[in-house]
Amino acid sequence: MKTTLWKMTLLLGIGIAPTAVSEDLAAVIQASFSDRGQATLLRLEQDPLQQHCSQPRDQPVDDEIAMALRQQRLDAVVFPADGDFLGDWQRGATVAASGRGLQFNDDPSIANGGNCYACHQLAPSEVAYGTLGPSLTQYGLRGQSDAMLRYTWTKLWDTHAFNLCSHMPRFGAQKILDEQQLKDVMAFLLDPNSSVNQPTE
Amino acid sequence: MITRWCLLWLAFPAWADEGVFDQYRDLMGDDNPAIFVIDEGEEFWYQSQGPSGATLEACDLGLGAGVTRGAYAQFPRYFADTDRVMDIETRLIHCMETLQGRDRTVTAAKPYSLRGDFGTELEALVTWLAAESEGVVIAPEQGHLKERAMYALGEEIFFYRAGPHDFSCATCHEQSDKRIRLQQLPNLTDHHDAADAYGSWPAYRMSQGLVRTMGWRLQDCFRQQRWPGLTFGSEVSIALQTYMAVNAAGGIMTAPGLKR
Amino acid sequence: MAGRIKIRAQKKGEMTEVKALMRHPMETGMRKDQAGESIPAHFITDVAVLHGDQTVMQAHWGAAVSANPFLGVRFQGGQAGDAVRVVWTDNQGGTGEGETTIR
Amino acid sequence: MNKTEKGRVSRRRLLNWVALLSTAVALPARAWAAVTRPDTAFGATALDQALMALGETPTRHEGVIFTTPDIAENGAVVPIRVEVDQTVLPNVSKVYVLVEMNPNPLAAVFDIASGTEVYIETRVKVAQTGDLYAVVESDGQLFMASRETKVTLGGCGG
Repeated sequence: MKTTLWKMTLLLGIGIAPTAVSEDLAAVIQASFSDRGQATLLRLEQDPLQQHCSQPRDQPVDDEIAMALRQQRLDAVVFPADGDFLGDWQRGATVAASGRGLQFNDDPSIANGGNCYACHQLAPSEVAYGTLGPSLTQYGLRGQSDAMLRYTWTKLWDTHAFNLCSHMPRFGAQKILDEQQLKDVMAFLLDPNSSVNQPTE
Repeated sequence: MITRWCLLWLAFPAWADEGVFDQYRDLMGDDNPAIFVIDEGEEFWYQSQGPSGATLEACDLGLGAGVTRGAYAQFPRYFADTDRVMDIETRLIHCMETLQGRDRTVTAAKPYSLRGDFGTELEALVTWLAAESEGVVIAPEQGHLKERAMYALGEEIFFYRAGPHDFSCATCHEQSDKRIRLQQLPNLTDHHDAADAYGSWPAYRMSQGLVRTMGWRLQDCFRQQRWPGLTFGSEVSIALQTYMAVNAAGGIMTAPGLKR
Repeated sequence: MAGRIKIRAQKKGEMTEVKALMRHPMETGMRKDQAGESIPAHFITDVAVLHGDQTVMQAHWGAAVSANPFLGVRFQGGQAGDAVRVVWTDNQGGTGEGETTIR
Repeated sequence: MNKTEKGRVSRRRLLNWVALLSTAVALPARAWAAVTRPDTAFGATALDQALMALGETPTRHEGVIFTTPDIAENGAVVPIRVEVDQTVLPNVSKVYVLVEMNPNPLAAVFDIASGTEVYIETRVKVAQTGDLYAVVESDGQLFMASRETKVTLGGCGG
């Protein structure tokens, strides 16, 4: 019981993250990189989630810490201010196709892309899709119930709320995509007219 | 001067053409412009340069002064004269400094071609030295304590997630038979994929018309991971090359490869 | 020094097949370098393939031919040991040449 | 998935690329270069403009055998092959290669000497997905074949 208590107090003050990473690793990493435009060394300092998810796959995972982290991610999700989840699916298609944004050679004034096609199949007409993530073709068949809207929005905002240590970026939580872009991607996935939901010819 | 005239047969690693580009690769055939870069690298090796006017023929790449056949396949490795584990790129810069008297801040300032360049001295030297290991078994030295420590550091970095997208190398390179868009991704934790991938660098990149080295490959990967700039010849670069080379050990060097 | 060309010339039945790889950047003039300066157009404009002193094929190229250009041609006849030569000139007055014998 | 690699063979001794740098030789190329280069066609910025500059609009002909990849791993290097079935399309003296979506569609012109097979292999840049054209001239008439090549956005970034 004592250790669980210790872990709970530790996690309540989530700021004090378990130092999963050895000091000299952080030092070596800092010494091996240099600021380049918008990509500064600050980006190499890990938050608790990144630290927790940096273990090589086979290392045992402490369930309590994992549960707490997941809950903390879920609680931090910010839903659309006006309660409207769906934007314009054509703009969403552009966000899904663009891999630009936040690289040191990218222009910070230009909107970031979501690069969804890098890892997912979406519109059946697009042959250049990745397979790191599951196919999302015909995602619209899932319908637009409130639960489905909230689930999909959370997956985009911070997928770790459901799938801790997933490889998918936290598009909302890490401010990669803004609220309107997220709404447009939601439409790209859920709008029946979207190319994602057209039959494969 | 031995003019390298024998054609290099390119073994296309299985993961490089998972069907969708077979037709493209068949039509391409085996004519790889890296052949020119091999010759240019050989010429730089025998060219006297720097204040001392020496060539690189006395450079010790781990198998004795001037021995190039099979040297690349045993990198990264520990060198007593520098008391450091070095990759082939930092070792070449070391030889330019110690043998030719050339200033390291100049030789290491621009190791890789920028857009509009048509190949650098370092890229050519590394390409020739890789060709000198073509067909040789990948066998990075792991006998020294520092070499083993470099592998452990490489593994830790491989899984280190950071930056706005929480990307680590493992994000893309720890699963088999996956791809980003149509670009196959080798699972670098798997011996077969690691051997195919590691053994095929340096490689001629069609999209740029240049042969690119593994050092450049890591720099450009980190750019796309949204990390800051990886410093040339840094611990992280050498550690990751060590991690890949050890995972690839036993495989065969096929470089220079032919890639997108 | 003239640009390098690597050539293979091989009998294929009663024909000879020539494959040539040329060392050239083939810049279109539409690209910008890292510093944002435009990279001047620099591409092969004319190529000739010769069997002995007889011209087998001549070509005019634009900048859309890929960097380090590849050219494959076939012609009737040609015996093992015959000389096959490829020459090119580019829009900056540069030249390239290479020679081999039919195998 | 891992089908056997294609021919993992160590260095091939069979094919012999020889680069003999012959001494300065009177370059025949310079002599005919300036005369016959179709500069207007090369300068054209649209496909029909380029075709008009070459003569009339070519008619499709199945004698033109045009091999291109359906999908290119990269638009900077797209291998193509132009051949002709001489039995149905004899006396071909010129081959033109055009890439519809390029800023300047005309990529290359090949003059075929008599006795030379109509067999051209080269690699061209393709700006974006679109049609590639092989046009041949036979007895003053233009014939053509075209094929679409998909150029995909590669790599991780975009």
